[in-house]
Amino acid sequence: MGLLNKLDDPYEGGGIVLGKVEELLNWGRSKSDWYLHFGLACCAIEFMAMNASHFDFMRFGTIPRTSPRQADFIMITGTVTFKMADRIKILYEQMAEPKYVISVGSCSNSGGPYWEHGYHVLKGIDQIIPVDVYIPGCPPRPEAFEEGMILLQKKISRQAIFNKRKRLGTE
Amino acid sequence: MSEKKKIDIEYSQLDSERMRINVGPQHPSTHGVLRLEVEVDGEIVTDVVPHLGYLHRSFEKHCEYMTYPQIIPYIDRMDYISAMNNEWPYVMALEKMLDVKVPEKVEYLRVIVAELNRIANHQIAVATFGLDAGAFTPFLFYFRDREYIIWILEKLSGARLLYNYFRVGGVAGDVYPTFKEECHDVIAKVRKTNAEVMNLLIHNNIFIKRTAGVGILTPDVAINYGCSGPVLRGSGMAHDLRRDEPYSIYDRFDFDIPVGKGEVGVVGDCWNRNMVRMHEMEQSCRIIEQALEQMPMEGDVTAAIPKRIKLPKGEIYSRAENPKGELGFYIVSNGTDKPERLKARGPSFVNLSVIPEISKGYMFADLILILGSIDIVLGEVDR
Amino acid sequence: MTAQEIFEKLRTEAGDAVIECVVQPSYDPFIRIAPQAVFDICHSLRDDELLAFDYLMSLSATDLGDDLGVVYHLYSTKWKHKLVVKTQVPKDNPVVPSVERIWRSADWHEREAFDLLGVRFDGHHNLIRILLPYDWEGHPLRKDYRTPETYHGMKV
Amino acid sequence: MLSEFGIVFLYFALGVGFVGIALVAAWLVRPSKPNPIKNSTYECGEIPIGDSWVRFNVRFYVIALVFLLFDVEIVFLLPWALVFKQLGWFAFVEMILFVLILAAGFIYVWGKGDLDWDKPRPYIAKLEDLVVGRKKPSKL
Repeated sequence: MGLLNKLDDPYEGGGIVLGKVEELLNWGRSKSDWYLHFGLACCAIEFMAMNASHFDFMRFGTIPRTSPRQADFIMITGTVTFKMADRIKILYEQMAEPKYVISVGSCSNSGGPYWEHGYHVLKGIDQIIPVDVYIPGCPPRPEAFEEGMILLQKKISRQAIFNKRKRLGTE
Repeated sequence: MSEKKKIDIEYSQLDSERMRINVGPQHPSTHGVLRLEVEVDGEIVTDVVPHLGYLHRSFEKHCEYMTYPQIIPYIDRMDYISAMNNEWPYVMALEKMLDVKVPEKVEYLRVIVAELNRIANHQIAVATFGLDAGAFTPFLFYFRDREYIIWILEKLSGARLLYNYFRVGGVAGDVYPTFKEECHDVIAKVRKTNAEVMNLLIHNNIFIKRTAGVGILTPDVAINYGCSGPVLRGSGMAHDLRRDEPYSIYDRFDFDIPVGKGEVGVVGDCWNRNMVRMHEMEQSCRIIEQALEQMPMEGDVTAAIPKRIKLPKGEIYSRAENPKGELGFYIVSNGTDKPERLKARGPSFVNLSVIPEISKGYMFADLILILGSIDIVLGEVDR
Repeated sequence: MTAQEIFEKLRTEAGDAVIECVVQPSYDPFIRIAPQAVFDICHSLRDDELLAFDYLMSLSATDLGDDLGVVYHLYSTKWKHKLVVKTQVPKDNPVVPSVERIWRSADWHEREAFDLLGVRFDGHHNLIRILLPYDWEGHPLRKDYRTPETYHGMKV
Repeated sequence: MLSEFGIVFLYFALGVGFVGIALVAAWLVRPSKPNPIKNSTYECGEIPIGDSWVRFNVRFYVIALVFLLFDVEIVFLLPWALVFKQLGWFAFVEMILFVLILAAGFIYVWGKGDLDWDKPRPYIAKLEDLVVGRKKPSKL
């Protein structure tokens, strides 16, 4: 029937997309990951402005979920204090597997303006949970949130699921 | 025949055990990281124990190591929704100690910028209060309008949220040419949206049923708890520092102090506190318009800023009317360029201490509304 | 009423518990009182018709080298006048009677003063830490405070 | 040919199969790394205080019973509603009688007050019981 004779221009009227199962899965996972809805400090207000209609964070397919059970990634928006660090550790553990972390703002990246005398401030969230994307700024502009989100989507779409050797390479 | 005793068991007499639930640090409607340990009997809240400190960033310890101008960015990060208003009492305190004469133009610019930030703060307060009651559209309306205000403040100071704009005796950036026109059309937009939200949310029957008569705070309890701002004025007490203790040039403007009159529900309930915020936005627009007319356009805003700030040995307590209430700074200086002790009295910290008193006996969902009507921000509660 | 008049008025009532009234340039005028008479003086400050200090603006604790100072900023919504009341306690047993039963807003301010500076208020119904975690050692705002190395395994 | 009940069984098997395949596929594919914190109950990031097996008020139980009662009534109504045209007047009157009996039960339950829910009893704080008395203190 000559299905494959349109191989060089796959989308021209053909409607058949060839690709690996990984790409299909990653495309689905990266374009619709839901985040755990909670804000710590000033970055949370920028995050609210980000969620509102002007910057519209939902066009990345993200929906705010209030329980870690249904969240794919967690956004640490604000200063992490020691009292809060134990809770974030619990929240991170309670999230369902393939989970990612975006650390927003210089406070959660490295302690930010409170690194020198902040006796109660954790100097960087990566001391307790593995972080995938860091967003600099204090507070970062909403455009920086979008760049962080795109970086996370790129990272998810590059992950290999079945091929063990490739997974170790790109992880 | 023995008289048949009518057994009428009132449900509340059947004692049922009480459950303790954590409305914990990660919760969509605690406006930040606040933990309320709630004791619940079925659906009725019997006791609330707030636990704070999840955002304690050791602000007062930093003040002992930073010089006076370096502290201003940390003060922004206390109440990060109205950063401009935060800086004002601190800067006024230093100017009073150094008795620096602030030029006219700077005074007017400070009033305009602080009132713009008050509108932005009330917009977030009413928006999140609507979210707590389940109305999502006012959130989108108000955040769209808040962007217009943010752009003006960004053109002035360079930052969207934490401005670091006030200096001792002046302000950081001068006015850009189209400042007046943009302020006027932002005020027009704010008034239009307020009118829309007035009948969309405030006089909406469901909203009234949910908020009227909930979380009643009587004036004398409010004063004893040290409440201030819309929480105190919602209970019918017309205490506003801009009128009772006019600082800067507030005595030149005529504006009135909205007070909870109880058109709907009881004076001192969630609805009236929210209504006071709606009226205050209108009053702030009036102040901005008067300030824009009287503002002298010439003069350099950074003229009176002293090069080296070294406070004489002494103490001062200065306070100003923040959108959330009365923000006060107690500065103890020992003659060097670093304060020996700086205590910040945040309005949210004090207003929050009323929650256990006014949320007993209500349904669990009303507790979330009461917390939303108090309008706290955790940076100021935990400092 | 100015601080001096209030001082005279209190002096006649409370006798020598009211130590002195300091009015200096670049200082808010304040009254210094003995720590053990805090509750009675504050009670009369609030209930007296002429003074009517029904609004405690802020209660702060300060580290004065070998003493711990407690500062009360009072305001009267009726007469619209302000007053600063100070008291000092030695560092080794910093005990001040609690005014929580007079102004309810003192409840959290006292817990914070205890939390950050270690001033103990006796008569307070639950004097525990308010800002720092409940198992934190030391009081951070003291001048001689050394921050701990780790907390729950996390580096400070 | 399949009997009547054969078709019902086929329909039933199709339903179970459809759900079963979806669940088993998900169970096979999804990553599973259980650990004690993940299995603990989620309470806003806190370790839950006390447990939720407390003695609830009895009204929750009564409401469940009343719901069950009227749910069973609907189960009887459904097949009748499909074919009541062919059954004629007698079945119609019989079913109306059945509904009326249950309506009498409903009125009884309503009258007895089992349906009205727990009204909030707001406690408005009064200053007298919060702070030391307001009377002027005796001479110090």
